[in-house]
Amino acid sequence: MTTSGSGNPPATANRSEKEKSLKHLARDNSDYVILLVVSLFLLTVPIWADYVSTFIMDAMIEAGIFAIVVIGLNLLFGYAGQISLGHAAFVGIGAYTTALLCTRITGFPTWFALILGGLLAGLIGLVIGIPVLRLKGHYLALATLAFGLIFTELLKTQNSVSNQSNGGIGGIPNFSIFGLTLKSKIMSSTGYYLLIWIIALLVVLFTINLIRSRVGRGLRALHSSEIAADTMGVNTRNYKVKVFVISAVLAGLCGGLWALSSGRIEASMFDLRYSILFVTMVVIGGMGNIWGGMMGAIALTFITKILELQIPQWIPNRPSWLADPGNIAVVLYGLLLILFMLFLPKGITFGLSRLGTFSKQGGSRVKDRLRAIRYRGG
Amino acid sequence: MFRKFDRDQRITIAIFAAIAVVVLVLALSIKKSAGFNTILLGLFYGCQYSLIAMGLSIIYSSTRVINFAQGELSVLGGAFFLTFVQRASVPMLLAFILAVLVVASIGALFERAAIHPLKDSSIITMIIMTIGFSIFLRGIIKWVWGANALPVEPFTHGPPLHFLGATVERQSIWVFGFTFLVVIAVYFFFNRTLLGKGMRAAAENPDAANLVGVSPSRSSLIAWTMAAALGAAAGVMFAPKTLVSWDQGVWLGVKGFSAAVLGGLGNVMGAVVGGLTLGVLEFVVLMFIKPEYQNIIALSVLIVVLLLRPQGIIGKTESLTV
Amino acid sequence: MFWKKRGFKLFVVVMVVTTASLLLSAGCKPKKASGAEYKVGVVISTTGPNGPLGTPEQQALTLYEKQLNDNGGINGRPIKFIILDDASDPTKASSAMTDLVKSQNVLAVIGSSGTGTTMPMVDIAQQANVPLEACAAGIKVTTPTPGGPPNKWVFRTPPTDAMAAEKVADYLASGLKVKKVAILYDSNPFGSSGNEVLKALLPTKDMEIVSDQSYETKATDMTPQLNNVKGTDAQALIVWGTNPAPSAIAKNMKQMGMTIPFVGSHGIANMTFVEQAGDAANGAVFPAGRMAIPESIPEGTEWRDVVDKFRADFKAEYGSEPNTFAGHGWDAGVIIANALKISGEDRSKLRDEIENTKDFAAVDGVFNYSTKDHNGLNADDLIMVKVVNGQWQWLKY
Amino acid sequence: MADDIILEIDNITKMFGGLAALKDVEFSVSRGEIKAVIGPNGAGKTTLFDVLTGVQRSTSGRVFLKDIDITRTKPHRITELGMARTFQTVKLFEGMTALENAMVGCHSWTKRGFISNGLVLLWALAEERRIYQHAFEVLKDVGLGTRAAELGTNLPYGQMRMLEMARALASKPEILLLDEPAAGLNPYETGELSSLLLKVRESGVTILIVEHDMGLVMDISDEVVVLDYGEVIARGTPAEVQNDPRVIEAYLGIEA
Repeated sequence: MTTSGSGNPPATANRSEKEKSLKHLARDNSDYVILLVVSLFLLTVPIWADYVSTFIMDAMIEAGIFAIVVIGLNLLFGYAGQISLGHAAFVGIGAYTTALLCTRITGFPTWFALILGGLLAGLIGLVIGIPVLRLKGHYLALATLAFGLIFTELLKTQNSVSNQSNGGIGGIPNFSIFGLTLKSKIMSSTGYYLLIWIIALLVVLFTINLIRSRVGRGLRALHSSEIAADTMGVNTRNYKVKVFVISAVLAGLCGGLWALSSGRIEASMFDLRYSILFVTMVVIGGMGNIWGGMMGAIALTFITKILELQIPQWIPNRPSWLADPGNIAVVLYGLLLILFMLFLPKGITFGLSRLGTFSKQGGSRVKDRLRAIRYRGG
Repeated sequence: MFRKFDRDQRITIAIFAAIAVVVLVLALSIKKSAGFNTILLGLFYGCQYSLIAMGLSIIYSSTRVINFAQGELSVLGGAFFLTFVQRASVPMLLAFILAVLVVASIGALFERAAIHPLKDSSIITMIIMTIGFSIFLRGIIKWVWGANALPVEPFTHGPPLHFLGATVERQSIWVFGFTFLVVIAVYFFFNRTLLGKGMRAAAENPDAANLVGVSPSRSSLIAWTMAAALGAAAGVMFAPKTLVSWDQGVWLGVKGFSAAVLGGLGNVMGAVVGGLTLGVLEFVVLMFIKPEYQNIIALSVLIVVLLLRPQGIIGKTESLTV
Repeated sequence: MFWKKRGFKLFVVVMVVTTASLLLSAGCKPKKASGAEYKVGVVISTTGPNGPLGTPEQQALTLYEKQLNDNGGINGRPIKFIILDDASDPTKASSAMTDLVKSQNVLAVIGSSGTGTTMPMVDIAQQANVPLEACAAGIKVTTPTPGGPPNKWVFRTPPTDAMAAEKVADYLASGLKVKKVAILYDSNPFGSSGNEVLKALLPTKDMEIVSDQSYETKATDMTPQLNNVKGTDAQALIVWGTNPAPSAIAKNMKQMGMTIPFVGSHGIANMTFVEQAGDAANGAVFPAGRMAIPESIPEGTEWRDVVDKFRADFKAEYGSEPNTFAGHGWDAGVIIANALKISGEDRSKLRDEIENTKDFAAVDGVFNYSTKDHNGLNADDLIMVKVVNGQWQWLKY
Repeated sequence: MADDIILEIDNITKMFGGLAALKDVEFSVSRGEIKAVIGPNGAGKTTLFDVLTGVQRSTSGRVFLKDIDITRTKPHRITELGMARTFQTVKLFEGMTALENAMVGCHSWTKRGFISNGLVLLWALAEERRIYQHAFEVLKDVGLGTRAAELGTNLPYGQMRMLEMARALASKPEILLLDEPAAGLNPYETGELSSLLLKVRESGVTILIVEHDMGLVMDISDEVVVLDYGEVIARGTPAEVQNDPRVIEAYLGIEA
């Protein structure tokens, strides 16, 4: 947890230092500072990115879209300790709601469609969540998995809605608000980049607030021991459902943005592969780490893009084993998931953020790992 | 496994059996021989689901882990069989055994490398672990065996057999026979052999594990090896029918989950019942509703059973949801 | 003093990761088109479900690039195909084309292999004003609204689904002379759109559809559906889908001793079908480009010469006969190169030149693009092919 | 008399499969007293606590807290009604500091939800401040003021127990259920504990305590209930209970 629990002052220190450390403990604003710096940094990207490579902006747009859903999932996995293997479906619900509203009803305000998409996803999240979250662990995983698969299967069969037989729903208008309309991604990435990352950063802000608050503590408590949390007055059922709904809303939002920015949606954009990709992003970014979702989304999007789009351009005629670089990404992710679970269960964000301190606290790497493994005993 | 059901179970089984009978009678009466044919087909694929589900249940009962890579292990079995037969032109039976052995050892390896070290970590960790394994295998299979579906020779050639107006491929005779043998063998293992009984006892009561002389570590290793072997066997037997393709694993796994949950996760013999049921159900749906809805139905079954009766049709009533 | 805290380290991490990725991507900074080579983007499905289509297309294009550049290229300037794989995934196709158009600023784009993957590329072509030479058969690719005007920037080399359906219908009517047919179609986009076309078309040739069933794309046994067909008095079975399912259907029919003709779609016009179905494939009939059977093309015509040369070269290069998909890829390359000769490095000029392609003999047929027609071919450029002991034969009727 | 009864246990029976962990347990706790429940291991003491706090459901019988029937009430609701507990096996929240652990305890009397906290609305901030201050006060009370910044799970065992108590106290309970608070404490710590308990009682909190440490029980409790095999076999002042033959018999061989 980056919120607090970090600095452990030596037990021998004197009282006044304690008080200081407590102040720091209660109002540790480092996260806000990082958020500020990161935001400023991200805002500068459009200025220089295209001089390095135009692919950066497009990758960042995708990363931003995914970041939104992954941050939500991180709340669910990392803080509430509940798993979902079907969140791509909520992305889909958001996307189709937005797309249908904007294409079937001419002149429907896109920003409103976006919000409605998020809300509908949340509503369905509530309906699904109430019964399903009664289940635990594997049963929950299976139920959400099935839910996600059913969604895509339905899309394939319900042609009247999804228009699958003609390549999905096309001609989705670009995002527009207060009379100003964004240029389509292909013409200029900047518009969507800003829109998406502003939303993503607001979502991060929201999560930071949440995690540092009473609610955040409740969630972490419930993750650690459901019975203890409940007897301490945390309404665990209620909390689980609420987090599930929030993650669904964020997923819906992400879907809406994806639909608007790509102009065309079809079923395969919301199938199991993406649900799994999101899980991978959460895990590699760092479960239960505010920055994990964002980091995971950015890192994996770039790895994928570089392997799928850039390698083939750098090396036009490749040896047979490198014929399909996109597949290497798949193998890599599988391997990473296993290795991270074994050695870095808290994800890169945690791992990297600790690198600096390893030298100081000798062998703390090992200790951390042991502790981490013990923690996951819960 | 089976034996003395409590009242609740008997009722469920009765209802369940009743529905089954009605459906079958319906199918047979409406579609006559075609109906019979369809049901045979359902049972045929049911065998595949059963074998996969058995693997899942064995692993679950002894390690409380769901192996999301079970489908991929199965595909891997088919792929190795294909290679042995076509590239190395090994005789069929030998190739079969080799493929199963190779995959079984892969399963064992994974258990030692990844599952054993984290045996007492959270469920999320385990789920992600096996998901990672499945992704990894999928990628490897695509890498090595390519992206196209590869045809495989059936065990024995020759025209299909006909009886009661149904057409039965020779391959399905092999499948039925073999699945039957495997099920018997597994049942025997868990009910007659000391080791198997020990594993069951250990599964039912982990504390008693060491008393019955089967350490959790050992039973976990055996479970994973057996499961991988079962998956591989299924893969090999169905390769001639379904061809071998890297992307089959996902749905195989899903059908396996549905079957296993239907029969009660961790209930090995229940998995067989679940698998056959699911197979028949799918084809009844195909016959009476619409082929596209096969998968949707299979999944809905999974969800409904999870919510209403997580312990499965013939499982004992115990609250898994707390 | 936040820099004392983990937070600051995290920030550093963010920076590190981003800069790292930048350094990585810096490698792909496009060499500003030195004027040396004409860049043409290629996005096709060399892997995934459409792999069997995309792979020969890629082979053909690589071959053409080599040949053209060995013979002095276009007006002395070499052509460069930047080939990307979309893995039969529309999202990947979209981002691949975006990247080609933006960072490589290619003059034109070829692809993709399937309709699903091509649709998003059509959107991009229309928005970014980049000529797109599609290798997909879906009618919607060039004609968004039935009977309406074609997409300004989109052309195609393969015969359309509609043409294939037309050919099949024609064969059933005048070839087999049947009155009652059964349809068995894949529930995926290819199959369901094909089914729609057929349902509209067949009655016009006074044929009755006695059974119209779908199957799940991944299904490996269609006995139940076939049993229903058996129950009817259908005189022929139309199977509209892509491999491997049709091969399973062929196998089932053989097992069930069904003797009515198996009429497939152009989606199985490659050897994969024969490999997968084995001897069950024998007797199957399906539409294919004439290049598949050179004899079907009149001797001495320019078209015949092109085809013969192409087949020879392809066999020399890859040791295997090219299938129709190889032809689609090749023609896309040829047509663009041909237009480039005149247009030079200007996307809209290039588009106009492609549209001006008239009586141009390529592998798939003699292309005639016009402002109204971006398909270039017609149903007569197709023939019906019959599988006779594992080999394709021209089915004259 | 009835009006200052805070907790009333009415014929509680709890069956596990065939055997009864609790049989017709019936007693009441009146406001401001310290009542001890003792009994040999497996007498059903912890089960009783689980039933009282809603962690487990009784097979039959009812429980009243301040004359409200809480037999079927959810644990968190019971805590809100003013009954908090500690656990026999320490259940501190992993990865949380001592202070945060105590702050979780404040859940029962705070109410700001996801939205207001996510948007840091003013009232949410105000509430956070209240939580922080109260939790820190409670920590000081149990003598952990200087340890507030440490991970709860890193504290020495004795202090973990104290922290659990602090966490329970932070919920401003009217009655506190302590499950073997002295287990694993050294004599000195036990002494501190008993004085702390008395202090808590002074502050008007009723205490129901399950304890093995007879010394502690005898020192602080006003009344003792003896459980054996899930049945109340004796009740009364410590002195009375000590000389009750059945109690001695029950303890013989177990803790002679």
